Amino acid sequence: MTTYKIYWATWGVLLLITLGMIAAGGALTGKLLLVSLLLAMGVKAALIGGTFMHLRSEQLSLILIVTLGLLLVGAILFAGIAADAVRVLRLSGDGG
Amino acid sequence: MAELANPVHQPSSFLRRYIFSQDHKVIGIQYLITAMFMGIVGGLLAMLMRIQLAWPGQNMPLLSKLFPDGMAGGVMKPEFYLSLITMHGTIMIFFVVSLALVGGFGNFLIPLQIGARDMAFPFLNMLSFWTIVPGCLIMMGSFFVEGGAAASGWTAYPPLSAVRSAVPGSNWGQTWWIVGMALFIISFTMGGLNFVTTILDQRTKGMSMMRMPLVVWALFIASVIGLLTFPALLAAAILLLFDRHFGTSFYLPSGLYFGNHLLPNKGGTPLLWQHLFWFLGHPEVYVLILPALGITLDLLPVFTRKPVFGYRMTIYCLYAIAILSMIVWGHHMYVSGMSPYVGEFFAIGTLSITLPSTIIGVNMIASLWGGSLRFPAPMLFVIGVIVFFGTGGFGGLFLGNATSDIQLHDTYFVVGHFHLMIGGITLLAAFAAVYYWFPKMFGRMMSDRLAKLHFWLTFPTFYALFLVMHYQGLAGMPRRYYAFDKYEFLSGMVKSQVHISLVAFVLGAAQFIFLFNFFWSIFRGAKAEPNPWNAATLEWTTASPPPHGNWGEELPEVHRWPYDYSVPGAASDCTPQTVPPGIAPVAM
Amino acid sequence: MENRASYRVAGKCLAITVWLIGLGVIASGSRRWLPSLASEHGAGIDVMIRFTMAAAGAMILTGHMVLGFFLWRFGSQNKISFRLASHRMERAWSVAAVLVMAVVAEGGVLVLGMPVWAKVFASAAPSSALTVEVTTEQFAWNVRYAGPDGKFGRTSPQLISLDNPLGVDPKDDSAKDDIVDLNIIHVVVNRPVKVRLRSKDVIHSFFLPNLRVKQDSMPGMTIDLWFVPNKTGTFELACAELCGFGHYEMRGILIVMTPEDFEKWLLEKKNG
Amino acid sequence: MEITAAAQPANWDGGVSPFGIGWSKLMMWLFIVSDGLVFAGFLAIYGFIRLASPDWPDRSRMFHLDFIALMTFTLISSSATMATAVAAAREGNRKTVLRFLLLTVLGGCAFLGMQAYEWTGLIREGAGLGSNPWGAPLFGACFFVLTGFHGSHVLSGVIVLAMTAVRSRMGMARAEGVELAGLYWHFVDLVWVFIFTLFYLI
Repeated sequence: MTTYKIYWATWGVLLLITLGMIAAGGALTGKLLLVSLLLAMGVKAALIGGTFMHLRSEQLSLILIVTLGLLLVGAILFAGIAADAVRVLRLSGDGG
Repeated sequence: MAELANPVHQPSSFLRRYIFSQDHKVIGIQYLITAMFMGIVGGLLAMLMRIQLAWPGQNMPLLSKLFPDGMAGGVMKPEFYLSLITMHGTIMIFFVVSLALVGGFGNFLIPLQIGARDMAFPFLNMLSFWTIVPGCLIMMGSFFVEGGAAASGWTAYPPLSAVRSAVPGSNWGQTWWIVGMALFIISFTMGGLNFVTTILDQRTKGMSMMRMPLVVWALFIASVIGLLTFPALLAAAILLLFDRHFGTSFYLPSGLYFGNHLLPNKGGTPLLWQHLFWFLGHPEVYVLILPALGITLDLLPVFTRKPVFGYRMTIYCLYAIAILSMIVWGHHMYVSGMSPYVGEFFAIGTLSITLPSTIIGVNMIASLWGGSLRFPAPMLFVIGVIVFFGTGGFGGLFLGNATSDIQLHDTYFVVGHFHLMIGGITLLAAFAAVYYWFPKMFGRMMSDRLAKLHFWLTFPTFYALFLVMHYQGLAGMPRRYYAFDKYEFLSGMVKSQVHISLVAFVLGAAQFIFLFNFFWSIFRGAKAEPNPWNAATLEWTTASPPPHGNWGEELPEVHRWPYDYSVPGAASDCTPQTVPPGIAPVAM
Repeated sequence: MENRASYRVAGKCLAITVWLIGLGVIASGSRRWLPSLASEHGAGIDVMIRFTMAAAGAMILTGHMVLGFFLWRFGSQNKISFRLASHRMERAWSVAAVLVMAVVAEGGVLVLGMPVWAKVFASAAPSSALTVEVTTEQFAWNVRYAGPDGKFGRTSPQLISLDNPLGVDPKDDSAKDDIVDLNIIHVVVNRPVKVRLRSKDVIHSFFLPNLRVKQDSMPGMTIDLWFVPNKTGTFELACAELCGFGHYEMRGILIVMTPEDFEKWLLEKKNG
Repeated sequence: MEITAAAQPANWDGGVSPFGIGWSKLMMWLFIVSDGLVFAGFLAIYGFIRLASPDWPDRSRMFHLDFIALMTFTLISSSATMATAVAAAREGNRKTVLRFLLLTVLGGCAFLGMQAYEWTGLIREGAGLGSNPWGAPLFGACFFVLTGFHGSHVLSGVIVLAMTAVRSRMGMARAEGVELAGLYWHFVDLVWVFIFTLFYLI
């Protein structure tokens, strides 16, 4: 069972973070809540990707392909359309 | 780590050898022939459109028999014309050019040019072909659905595509269109996965990345772009399907009034679809044009007997185009209500993509400098590609720049520009590739005389036809119009529609010369030896057509880059990649 | 494969064709294709298009001349006269090409394009503008003027009916003096026009070729655009975004009048 | 999404494969990037709709978050059992592999059950694809599309894991097959981390 300890340790940390995120929902508000939740989400994603999926023990080029491929393209897509979402809201209805 | 690979056993039954074959060469040829068939379908749709545009009100009794509901009473109905536009665009972009270049030559060439026995996952590769075939059937079948084929353009902007009563084609035809597109995306993803994994993982000994031919580089970058951007359209198409059938309103705002009743939808906006569609749309056109540029740059050294100009620069430009192509999609939406500040960002981004494209253009022309040029059929078409790139490319300057796009958006200028680029360059490069690799595919040569006739009937007509469209666009002629007799400001340009249609019929007829030449030469063409063009890349070191495992017992070992032509001190003016450095100095 | 004579002829034919294409593009490109100009900001757009035509024409011409020369000169060589460019030369040629294109393309955008784009799209209409609300529907342009009180009546989609195409709320008092018209827009010469573009069903596009104006009307949004017509006369209004089977016949008219005629027309319309 | 582990032997003899892993694992990672980007597309759409709608219901009041936490807990635990199964497969003791594979399948089914329970609860409250009683018109559509597509991936993951379990029971599954199924399952859990945070909490 010793070799599996790393997975169950990660499992424990993930649960703590999840409970922390829900608790944060009540305690913090506004921008601080948003940032802390995003950070916690990033840590959980890194944990799952790193230890469970053994991404940590892969070559750097593969890590870059996976992380950049997913995060960068998703971020570009959202950044490109976010400005228009606000504009649609502002100009909806009789607006102008 | 890899024991000497014994050649995979040859499947015996006819079914597994030709129909459900897992051999990348057979799959490549299957893709190519499917692309040719769909090319005929797409071309006929274009001919119908040209007939309508040249003689709008004319009564065509013959055609009304062929299309009873679309052309009832001999005169084409506007909604049938819109179905023709939509399906001509969709079929040509996704089911002809993508199939011929990425599917056909990608499958046939990649393992042969990097020294692999087959694709990494042959079963998935076969599955990708057999996913596209139902896609083609569904696209063609959508003409016979109630209301006709989809009629909201190949861009399928909602609410025209989302509201079932907006145009007859959006009743059922649009759903079939979405299903056909979803099948295409799944097939392209399966193919793309195979290409990228094979290129990264299955190269033979000595074939480093910087020794790969430019065709393989272009297909690699095109597959990467496709893998990264197609999912956005898959998500958007699924939501369009939900909007059309399950009552959601992702793209439908409140207050839509159709056929004098108010739709209950609330909350969405069509701008969301435009963003997601064009996030794929623009990279998709690079997925189509990069393999064509790769083929051109790979064929130039063979017919000039000298290395390509700027091998490294071209590879850096392919990377630059791949990255830039994902941040420029907004130039399709300058006047669509998108925020003008975002428009400025996209204008600057779009015109920065002209820089790597210019470098590739200069490399193509400079590769001719000082060479000893020969002009068999493939070289004619390669020169055609350079001319199209040299003219069509500059259309992008007008449309990428937001200010001039105000006047030229959605006019025939756009139609002329993209036909020269992803229509012309891909078509000529595909013809060059077929004439060049036909001996490797079937072991016979295609007739050079027919090829010359085909070239001199295709190149000038295609060029003249779509150059005139640029001027129609400058005159303000809007796109996707069923007829032009309603506007005075266009009265001067109506005559040009007739000229264009006549030229288009010549162009259409010329393609049957190619088809005859292709199928006739499979059985009757002159026997070809393994290396008819005396080229240096790996596929010419094996028999033609290559055996099942591409090479016999021993995989070739690569010692030099693919363009060692006229190496000083070498015996012949072409030194294949497998020649060890001892015999002729490796000039890299 | 080695019939040298036919290659020499093919090389020369190709070279001539390429030269002819180059000259043909320049000759046909230099004619006047753009519709006659009738708006202030249109001049900026025309300058941008003409600059790009000239620059692209120059590059197309040089490209084709060089390509034709290479085909002519090296078509008949049976031994190569130049083999491998050094990396330095490759980089030099690439940098040269990039510099020329950067000046033409990016330079054109930043120097000529952006000021016009900022004025047309990114700036609000001047207060002296005549406000016209254009609501597009499948295959017609509903035009509405605010009338003397200067305010548009409230509209709601529920009230849309055959005789009330815009769904104007009758109880709203500022709606009483609104003037509604179909497919014809009356504006005053040299006075800014602010168009409030809306759509009832699908995406259309408000396209005035002579005034270099084009803006898609997005259902669910009210998009403002403004321009200054500087020539009197009637100009055609076309739809430039696929909107259904009537897309090709959605013709409207923009009548640019002198201020007096406009006042006369307004009076006639109000009590006519 | 049937992953055949017994694929063609890697005939790479060009020295070390660039990423030091076999082609099947490389292809699995590329598939994960491509499938992940479909979810990135959905989340970008969800973000667009959030920004474009004037108000957005307060999820902590309408969802009982402890139940959602239990769902997340189940999925993370099944991810941990999956990782153990993969490690056991690499060591070769088939009994542990089988036991943890079945535990993972159980976790997946439990997650799907809870998801179905939550869906029926919301549908009974009147939420549907076209409308929902909490204000923002597209809230229901976003919820059902996001969780529906994630659910479909969990279902396909459970099917793949069940087949891998059967194959390892019959001694046919190689360590690489279990590892690929594990990669897919962890990917499904990774997507849930994003959906859980972006949809339920922010």
